[in-house]
This record gives sequence, structure tokens and C-alpha cells, in this order.
Amino acid sequence: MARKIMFKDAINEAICLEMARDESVILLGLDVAGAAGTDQERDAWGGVLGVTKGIYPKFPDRVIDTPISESAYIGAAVGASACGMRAIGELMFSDFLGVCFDQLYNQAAKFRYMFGGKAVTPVTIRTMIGAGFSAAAQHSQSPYSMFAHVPGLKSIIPSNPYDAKGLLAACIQDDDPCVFFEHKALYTMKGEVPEEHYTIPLGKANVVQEGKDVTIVALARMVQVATQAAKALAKEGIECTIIDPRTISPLDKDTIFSSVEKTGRLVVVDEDNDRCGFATDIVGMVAQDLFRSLKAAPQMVTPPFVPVPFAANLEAEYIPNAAKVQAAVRKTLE
Amino acid sequence: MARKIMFKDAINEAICLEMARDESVILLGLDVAGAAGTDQERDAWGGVLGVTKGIYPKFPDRVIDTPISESAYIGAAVGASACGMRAIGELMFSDFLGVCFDQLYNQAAKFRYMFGGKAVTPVTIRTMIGAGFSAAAQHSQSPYSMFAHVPGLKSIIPSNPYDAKGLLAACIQDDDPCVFFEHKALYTMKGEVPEEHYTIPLGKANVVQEGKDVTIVALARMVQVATQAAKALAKEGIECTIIDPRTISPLDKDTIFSSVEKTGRLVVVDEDNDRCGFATDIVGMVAQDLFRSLKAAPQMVTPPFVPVPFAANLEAEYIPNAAKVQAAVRKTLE
Amino acid sequence: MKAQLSKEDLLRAYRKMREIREFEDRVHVEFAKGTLPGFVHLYSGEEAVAVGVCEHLNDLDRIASTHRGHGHCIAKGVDLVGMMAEIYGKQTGTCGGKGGSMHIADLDKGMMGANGIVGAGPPLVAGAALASKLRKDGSVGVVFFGDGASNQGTNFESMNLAVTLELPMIFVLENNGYAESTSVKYSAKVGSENIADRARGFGMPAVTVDGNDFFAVYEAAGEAIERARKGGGPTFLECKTLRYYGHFEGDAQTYRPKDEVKNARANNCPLKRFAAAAVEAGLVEAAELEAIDKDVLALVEKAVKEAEAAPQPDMSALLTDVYVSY
Amino acid sequence: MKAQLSKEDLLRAYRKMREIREFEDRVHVEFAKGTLPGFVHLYSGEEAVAVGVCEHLNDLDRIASTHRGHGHCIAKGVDLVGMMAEIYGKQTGTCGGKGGSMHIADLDKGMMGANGIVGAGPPLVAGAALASKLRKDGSVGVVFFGDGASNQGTNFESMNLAVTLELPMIFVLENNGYAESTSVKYSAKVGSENIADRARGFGMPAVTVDGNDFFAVYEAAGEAIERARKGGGPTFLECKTLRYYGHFEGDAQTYRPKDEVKNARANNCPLKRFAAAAVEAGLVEAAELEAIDKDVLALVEKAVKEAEAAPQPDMSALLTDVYVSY
Ligand SMILES: Cc1ncc(C[n+]2csc(CCOP(=O)(O)OP(=O)(O)O)c2C)c(N)n1
Ligand SMILES: Cc1ncc(C[n+]2csc(CCOP(=O)(O)OP(=O)(O)O)c2C)c(N)n1
Ligand SMILES: [Mg+2]
Ligand SMILES: [Mg+2]
Repeated sequence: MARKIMFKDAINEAICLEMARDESVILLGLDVAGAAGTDQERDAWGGVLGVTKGIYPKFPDRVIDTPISESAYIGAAVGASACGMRAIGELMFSDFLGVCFDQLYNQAAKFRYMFGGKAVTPVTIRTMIGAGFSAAAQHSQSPYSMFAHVPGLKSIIPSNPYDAKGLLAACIQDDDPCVFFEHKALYTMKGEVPEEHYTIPLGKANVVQEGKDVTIVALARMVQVATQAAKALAKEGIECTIIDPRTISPLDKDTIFSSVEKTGRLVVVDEDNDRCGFATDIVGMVAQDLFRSLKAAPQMVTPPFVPVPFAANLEAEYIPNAAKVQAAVRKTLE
Repeated sequence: MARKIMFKDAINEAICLEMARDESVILLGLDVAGAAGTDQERDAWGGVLGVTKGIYPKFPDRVIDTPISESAYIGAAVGASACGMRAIGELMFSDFLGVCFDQLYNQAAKFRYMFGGKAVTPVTIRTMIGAGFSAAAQHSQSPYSMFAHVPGLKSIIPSNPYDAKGLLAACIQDDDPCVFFEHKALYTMKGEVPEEHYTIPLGKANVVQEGKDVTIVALARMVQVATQAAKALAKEGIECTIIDPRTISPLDKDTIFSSVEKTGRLVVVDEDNDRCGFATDIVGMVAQDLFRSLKAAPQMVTPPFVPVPFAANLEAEYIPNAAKVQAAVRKTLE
Repeated sequence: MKAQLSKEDLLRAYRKMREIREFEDRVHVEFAKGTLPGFVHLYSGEEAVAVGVCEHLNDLDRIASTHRGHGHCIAKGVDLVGMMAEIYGKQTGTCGGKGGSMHIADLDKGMMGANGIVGAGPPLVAGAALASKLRKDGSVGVVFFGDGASNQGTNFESMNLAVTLELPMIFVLENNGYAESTSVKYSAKVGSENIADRARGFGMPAVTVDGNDFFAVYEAAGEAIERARKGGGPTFLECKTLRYYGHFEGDAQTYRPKDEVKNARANNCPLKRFAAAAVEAGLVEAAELEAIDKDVLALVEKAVKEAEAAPQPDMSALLTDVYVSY
Repeated sequence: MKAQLSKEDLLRAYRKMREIREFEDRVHVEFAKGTLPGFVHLYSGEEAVAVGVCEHLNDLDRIASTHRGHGHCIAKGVDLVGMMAEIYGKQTGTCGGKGGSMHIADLDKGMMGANGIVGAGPPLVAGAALASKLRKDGSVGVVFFGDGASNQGTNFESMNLAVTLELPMIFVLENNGYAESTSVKYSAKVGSENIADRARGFGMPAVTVDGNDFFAVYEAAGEAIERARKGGGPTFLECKTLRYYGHFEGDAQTYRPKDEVKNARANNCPLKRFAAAAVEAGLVEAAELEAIDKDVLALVEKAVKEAEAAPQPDMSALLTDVYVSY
């Protein structure tokens, strides 16, 4: 498997493969093709950053540009999926959740339960997360914790091209509502990705590396930050396990727990703040369930409790970096 | 201070007093007066459960019924507040956050930061929470953790009439966006409430009772559940401290921490599930910052990770009760 | 009164309307006893809308409903006995007792759910209609919503989306004059008496009919549904009607003119009007309708008895049905 | 060309338009060098809309803007030098470098902010207009939004709210034909060429004007604003225009006809049209306009130089300005 492709192309490939395999897969969103209603050639955009470019020419009936009406088209993706389709709705930036959240929060997530198990809503929402682009407070957030909090939704957060392809395929095939978070800084990341179709099970963490001293849990771009930190620490003789949960709901508690049982030390790195966020979530459940295994206070490396700033220097300081992770790891070893 | 009034009347009183004190206070929402556009007398509803009844006759220009357009009128409350008013927007049930969340999440919460400190947005959103009324999955939730996660918002959750009046007054006078969560099961709770105007500072916990063995943290209706549990435990000689944070953002860490430092044991009781919720939030920060003080694994007593069920027996089982709190407390003492 | 309605059609339509009326009147009585939990919004008085529309639909066609959903469920063919048990929160309910009055759904019948969120239906039905369109099976999507809901952004967005994508979708506005205690004259000052005017601005055909006249609704709905099935895109259908009870059970209704409901029940009842017209035209006999009335009375009685006797859900049901797999 | 515009008025309006054009053209150039961060959406080509409207406004009047906000800011009187520094993310920026291009605001000038959320402005301005109404100070609220944004539920809801509450509010639709790469012909098939028709259905006066004709915008806006100030409620004003650059800097724009912008720049430029009309009518002299052009060029040059030279925000700024008190 020597072929290396970019994260965004892995996503594109997953969509194409699923659309080819299954006629009920459709893609809805803003400019997911582009040039609708003009006299020029369609597929002019392929989404705001070109991730879906080239899909429209292959499946013109099933790649559907919509007006800027997120409630309507995300809701339509949900509704179509409750009626036998497998719709992929693209919410351009996850920061926009507030304009359409009800269709996920109270509709897609709850149909099955409210309807006594009779509903199946295999909708997938693709959406961007992440800071680092001077995109400021409304285009840089990573609000997956709000989705993970909602029973009935699944939340998927890939950290590399291989996982992106396999997890997205799994989401599309999955019979539950899935929200797939794509970190915009990873789009150009290259990695080995098989050409053929494959899936990665939802709810199975990836152990990025094993080390006996400390367990680091990180998602998306923070996996790179953790890896960088671990490399530096290795030079000092500190061996880290890095766990990328890949999906935070369902969460692979077993993998995290069995690592913490071995290392007795936990650091969670997250790009979102810790108040009712992913970092406290992991630390909280470990503290409750594995208290006796912990040798030191678990540590969180997260941004401060502020909106994402625009200025480059402030934003760089906002995002957790390897130095901060190293410090947190050392603290668990004091 | 012998006068006893109901929680809902305390809220009504706080609004009236603030409207009388300050001309810029206005109230916006669905049927907050009622009978708009009919030939009958206004003030026909006073909100869906009558909480604001009687305010319209006193301040007819400033009690404003709106069409069912939460984004527009909650956003208008935000916009008016950014222009010198102190608007109180009523979001009938907090479950409806998904139809208007952007106006709080990306607008009210971020103005001040994005605009370099120049904006002041003293908006207050009043909204109902809580299960126990067979109101099912879309009218029984307690999603304050999603608001507490957002830098720029304050989240206030009173547990008794006295606090409700003082905290709501504080919210209305506060210069930041506040979300005030009213548990519907508390509306008829009676308690001593002074007639005069007073405020309770945001960010100051209430120590409901002190006991040396275990610290219980609980909000809203769960304070009663905790108290009931503590009473039963007292008979066994187990002494509990009960802390009601009252506001979860800002959070009075000091009060919680200093209690846990004394007791070494922590139980968090919450009516919302624990995934990225309030319970993990408290347990997570205590585990990180007070690890050495903890004598036992902190415990969370929360509903299962499911939507709120309709059937009475299921709903009763869903909501944390005193027996479960007692069991959790005992677990910390094993 | 349209020629295309056979006697069988007429009797079926009448039966549906009677089922709704009887069901709701009975729920009203039972609620007053304090035996029913939760928020309950009754549909009595609006029967001609649900039935006038749904009589054109089959199980492949989808509808989405509102907080006031019982009528739509019955009209779309959801089993009334299961519905009653659901409202009682029992294991034998349509949703196993986990949804309740505001969340009754039956996807096999094309009923996508009552809904506790005002304005949630239109996007969902846009999706259903999109599925219909892509499958090319001639099915349609119908969304019911109130005058209050007509002001929700989701509704406007969905109208535009339906026009953009030329969806086989019908927007059925049940304009009963009130959203809770608020008059439509306040909440939707469209400059005319008809909210349909607003829809026309979105570029779709829009009509306003007397929603208490089954035949008017039936005819207008038939035209719209026919057009949608043939690829002619969405239609907006405003039906003017009135609810006979409060917004929900427990509403003191001081916002209504004193005799509004009494007069409507006497002079403008959709069932009475149907019966009078059909009997007068010699299409059905009064005795046939009375027989239906008796039948339905017994059916609803049975529903209540079974609901009362049914067990609560098993405690294990608390944790199931959240995900297909997790 | 209206009598009420004095020479001074004309020159001020022209200066504003020139400031916008020069500012945007320069940002375009600087962005291409790779020195500017983030997403940047330029307003060149649409100057007559912002200026034609804002020339009627004072600091008590409020506007809310969009992702394409520089033009509205300049027209409303926000300091251009501070704006440039903001776009560079510098401490001297209007928002201290914490907001950037998409979040420039200056509340003292009645500018409630550019906005990264399409459709966020209308509710906010409804609130501003409500404040105006309650204060009875004769001020108004104006919201600018695009053809794409016109499909957002918030916009429709706010139109209805403005009608319901009779708010002193003006909805200014900048119909530039595109939302990103999507044609308005696709996204808003209102059945006519004019989205204003949709607003009329909400019960408010609605007009469509040539948005590249300053005088047409000025006149229509004046009438609407006058009516709002006098308690006559909201108006919808559709201005047809064109953006000269891509949706954002970096857009390849393959969705546009080859010569669309070239032709527009040559034959339909709002500044050229203004100049030609005003000079021809003998109201201003060409030399006066040229002097303004030179002035503005220098001003923008100064803005860039100062922005480049300004320091980044102090690191402490990361943590401040989240709350007034916490
Ligand atoms: C998003 C949301 N806002 C408000 C409510 C509360 N609510 C339930 S029904 C209703 C009135 C609906 O009026 P209308 O649409 O006219 O329907 P009707 O009750 O007359 O059938 C309101 C405000 C809700 N359930 N959801
Ligand atoms: C809620 C939301 N949806 C989508 C976007 C992405 N977006 C930014 S601008 C834009 C197009 C807006 O088009 P239009 O309103 O016509 O304004 P124009 O860019 O033409 O000035 C889109 C889709 C956004 N920022 N916010
Ligand atoms: Mg109604
Ligand atoms: Mg546009």
C-alpha cells in the first residue's frame, strides 16, 4: 500500500466509493458541486475548499447544491435518511451548528428512541473543525463535545488520511446519525491510503504508539502535537502511549482504560476548551472508574476559555502545542 | 423574612423589580403576555406556565409577544442589548436551543472578544429545563453544559425561590450575556423570599449544608435529591457537605475545592448525562487539580446516555434519585 | 362535492374524521380525570384538513406532523388503539410508550412523526420529498403546520428549498387562528387575510380554502398532490379552521371570544357539514353515518380500555433503541 | 439625481465610494502577496449600495453587515486606517486584531459588526430597531445581506418580526447574482427576477433598484429610512449589483461568464457612473473628483504602511475581553 494521498482526497474517495456502491447515497450542501444556475460548467467549487470536487460529474443526480438554508437542507438530509436514503449533509463549518442544530439534536438523534426503535436514520453530516488559519472566532471552533453529549448521535474525528477514508465509509454505511468532523489543517496531510474500499469500525481507538510511562489521549490535529511531544520526551527517556480515540461517541473506553491501567498516568490534549469538553470527559471518567490505577493527577492540555482570536500570534498561543504537552507529561511524573 | 412565595413568583418579582428600576429592561418571548392580536384582554397567558403573568399590565410597552421565530426574537434580544437595552429573552424550553443557538453561540457570546472589548451585551435568556413531567424527549432536557462550554456566556441554575429572585436580578443587571435555567419542577416550590430588591453574585456557590465526610455537588432539583440522600445518610452517621454552585459558568471552584480538600470525597449529582456534561466537568477538574486530596474515586450520579423517555416509570428511573446518591456516597467511603 | 369520490370513499373519509373526533374528545375527557400524563394538544375541529389531504395518500407518501398530531396520525392510517396506549405511556403503544402524544410516528405508514419542535417538520418532509424525487416512485411528501409555525425560519427555508429542487411536496397550513394565545392577525400580518400570499412570493402555487369543508380541502389537495406526483413541484395549501379545545389540555382560553367554539361546533363543524352535504346530495344515507359513529365509539372505548389495562414498558426499555449499533 | 444632494453631499458620497474601492483593491493586491491572513471577501463593485444607504444615517442609526463587510464599515464611518490594521491582525486594529476582516465592528459609529455567519444580521438589527422604537429617538436599523443570505431562515423570521412589531428597520438586499459559486437564479427562484417580491408577501413595502446607480439607491433608501423614522415600519430594498472579485480572495471564479467583470468595470461601474452623471449635470467638477481620488489613494497607502508597521497584539490580549466581569 504505497500510494500516498491527501486527507481531503481520501474523503472524496470514500464518498465516491460509497456512491458507486449504493444508489441511496446522496450528497447535499452549499456549493458541493458549484455553479448551479449559471451558464458555466458545474463542479466549479466542490465545496468551499474543493474536498468534493469531481464527484458531481460522476453522480450528477445525487450531488445536490442547496440554497444557504442549513436548517432546511441538513433537515432534508435527515428526513431523506429516515425515508430510505443515506444522505451526506455538508455543514460547511461546524461553527455553523447553531443555525441548524435542532434537526440533529432533537430530530435525527431522538427519532429511534422516541419512536420505540422503529426509526432508522443513517444520515452522515460532514463538517469542518479547527483553528490555525486566522479564520477567527466563527470559523475555527471544534465543538464536537456538544455533539458527543447528545445520545443518539455518533461523533467521528479522524486524524489522518487512512482513518478519514475508512471512518467516513463506515459512517455512510452506519445506520445511525453520524457527525464527521474534518480538521481543516489536515486536508493537505498526506498518508498511505489503499485504493480499494475499506471501513474502520466506529468506536475503536487507534493506538498510535505504545510507551510504558504515560497515556496521552488526543484527537485530530492534536495527534500530531502529541506525537511531536512524545518524540521530544523519548529523548529524555520518557515513553508515551498515544491513543487516538477516532470516535468520541461511541468511545473506546476499553483501550483508553487498559492503557491507563498500565501507565497510571494520563494527559488529554484537546483543541477545544475543557469546560464540559472532551478533555474533562476523559479525565472525569478515568477518575471515577480507574482512580486506584492513577499514580498522578491526570492533566489536560487545552486552549484557554476564550473565543478563537484572529491575530496570528494570539491564535498560535491559543492552540495547544508540543511544549505544553511535554510540560503536562512531566507534571504527571513529578 | 417570613414571607414564603413560589419559585415562579420569585422570578416574576425579580423581573418586575428590574423593569421598575431600569427602563431599558424589556421582556420578549412567546405569549409572555398573551392574547396579542385578539379582541380579548392581554396578559392571557404570562408564558406557557404563567410565570410572567401580571407583568404586561404593569409595563405594557416593554413586554413583547413575538411570533414563533426564536432565531429572530432571541437574536433581537441580543441585538437590542448590544444597543443599550437589557433585554430578557424567553426561550420557552431550553430543548429549543437548536432553533436559535447561533445568536447566543456565535453572536452574543463572542461580540466582546471579537470586537476587541468594545461591545457590551447585557442580554438575559430565561429558559426551562428538567424532566419529571412526562413531557418526553424534546421538552425535558437540561442542556446547560452546552452553554457552559461556550466562552462568553454565563450559565445560571437556581435551586430555590430565594436564589431564583436574587440570581435573576443579578443576571439582568449583569453586563454579560446570561442564560438563566429554570427547572419546571421547582416552579411551585415555596421558600422565604424578601420582598425588597436584592441580588446574589454570579459565581458564588451556596453551601447548602456542611458535613465532614463527603462533598456532594448538585444543581437545581438535584439539590433536593442530594439533601434527601444526605438526610438518610446522616442516620447512618455519614455527614455530607452539599454544594449548590448556582452558576456553572462562572463556577465557584474555590468553594468546591476547599470542601473536597476537607472531605477528600466527591459525588456529583446531575440531571443531565455525563458525556461532556456538568458531572464530568466537576470530576475532571477536581481530579486534575486536587488529585492528592482525594481519598476515593469521585462518583457521578447521572441519567443514562439516552433521550428522556415518556412513560412515567421509565422517566422516574431516568432521573437520579436519593437512593442512587446514597449508593454513590457509600462507594466513596468503601 | 366531487364526482371522483365513490360512496366507499365518502364513508371512509367520514369514518376517519369521526375517529379523530371521537379519539380527541375522549382524550379530553380522560385527561380531565387526571389519568393522562404530559402535554396533550387536541385536533378536534380540524378533522377535514388531515382527512381531506390524507385521503389522497398511500403508505409510500410521507407526512410530518406537529405537536397537535393525533389527527394526522389517524388520517394517515396509524392504528388508533396503539395511539391511545402510547398516550397512556404503555408498552403496547405505537412507540412502546417512549414517545407519548407529541412523538407518535409510524414510518411504515409514511407517518414521520408528531413533533414537539414547532417548525421541525418542513425540512424533514423536504428530505422525504427529495427521496421520492430521486426514487422516481411518484410518491409525495406532505407537511402539516400551524399558523404559528408558519413564522418559523425552517418553514420558509423549506419552501424555498422545495422550489429550488422542484420537490414533490405539499405545505399544508392549518390556520386555526391561534398559536397558543396569540392571534394570527398579530403573528403573521401578511397584508392580507391569507398567509398563502406569502408562499406565492416564494414562487410556488398557493391556495386558501375553507378548512372546515372536507370537499374543498380534498379538491385542492388532490390537485396539488397530482401536480407533485407528475413532477410539477411544490404547492402551498392554506386551510382555515378552528380548534375546539385549548392550545393544550389545561388552557383557560381567555383569549377567545366567548362563543367562538360553541358557534363553530353548531354551525361550522366539519363532520356535520360533511354529513349534511353528502346526505343531501343523496350520496350516502344518514343511517350509514350513524352506524359509523357507533362503530367508532366502540373502537375508541376499546382503545381506552386496552390502554388502561396494558402494562407499562419493561424497565429495560429505558436503555434500548438509542442506536441501531453502538 | 436629486435636488436634495448639495455639492458637499455629492463629494462626500463620492469620497466614501472611492475609499471603499481603493481600500478593497489594495487589500486584493496585498492578499495576493501572501501577507494577509484569513478569509477576505471584497466589496469592490458594490459601493453604491453601502454608500447610497449610509449617507442617510447618523451614528445613532445601526447597521449590521456580512462577511463582505469592509464597504459597510467605511460607509458607516469606521476609520479606514484602523480597519486595515485589523485586517492585518495588529494591535492598532479597530478590534485590537482579535476580530479580523470578518468581524470589524464599531458600536460608537452604529456599526454592529461584519459577521461570519450568513443570516446572523437580521435578528440583531431587529433588536437594534426595537431599541430605537422603544427609545423613540427616531433612529433606524439597517441590515445588509446578500442574495444567498436572503434564503436563510433568520432573514425571513426577521422580516416577519419587523412587520409584526412595526420596527424602524430597512432590509437592504445586495443582490450580486452569486452566493459563492451559486447563481441567484438557482437559489431564489421566486418566480420573477426580483427577490423583493418575496418580501412583499410578508406585508412590507419592497422595491428593487439598480444597485450600481448611487442615485437610485440613495433615493429609495431615503424614502424607506424616512418612513421608518416616522413610525411607518420596515421596508425591503433590493439592490442589484455585482462583485468585482471572487467570493473570497483565492476564488478561481470559473462559474462566471468570461467578460462579466470586465464589462461591468467598463460600463457599469458605480463610481464612473456617479462621476459621469454628477459632472455632466454640472454639480461637481471632474477635477474635484480627481483630487478626492488622490487623497484617498494616499490615505489607503498610509493605512497599509501603518498596518504593516503596527505591533501584533500583546500576548495578554488572548485572555481579555471575554466578559465584562467573571
Ligand atoms: C421551536 C418551538 N417553539 C415554541 C414551541 C411551543 N409551542 C408549541 S405549540 C405552539 C403554538 C403553535 O401554534 P400553531 O403553529 O398555530 O399550531 P396550533 O397549536 O394552532 O395547531 C408553541 C408556541 C415549540 N414547541 N417549539
Ligand atoms: C450560516 C452560514 N452558512 C454558510 C456560510 C458560508 N458562506 C459565507 S459567504 C456565503 C455566500 C453568501 O452569499 P451572499 O449572501 O449572496 O453574499 P455575497 O457573498 O454575494 O456578498 C456562504 C455560503 C456562512 N458563513 N454561514
Ligand atoms: Mg394555530
Ligand atoms: Mg451574493
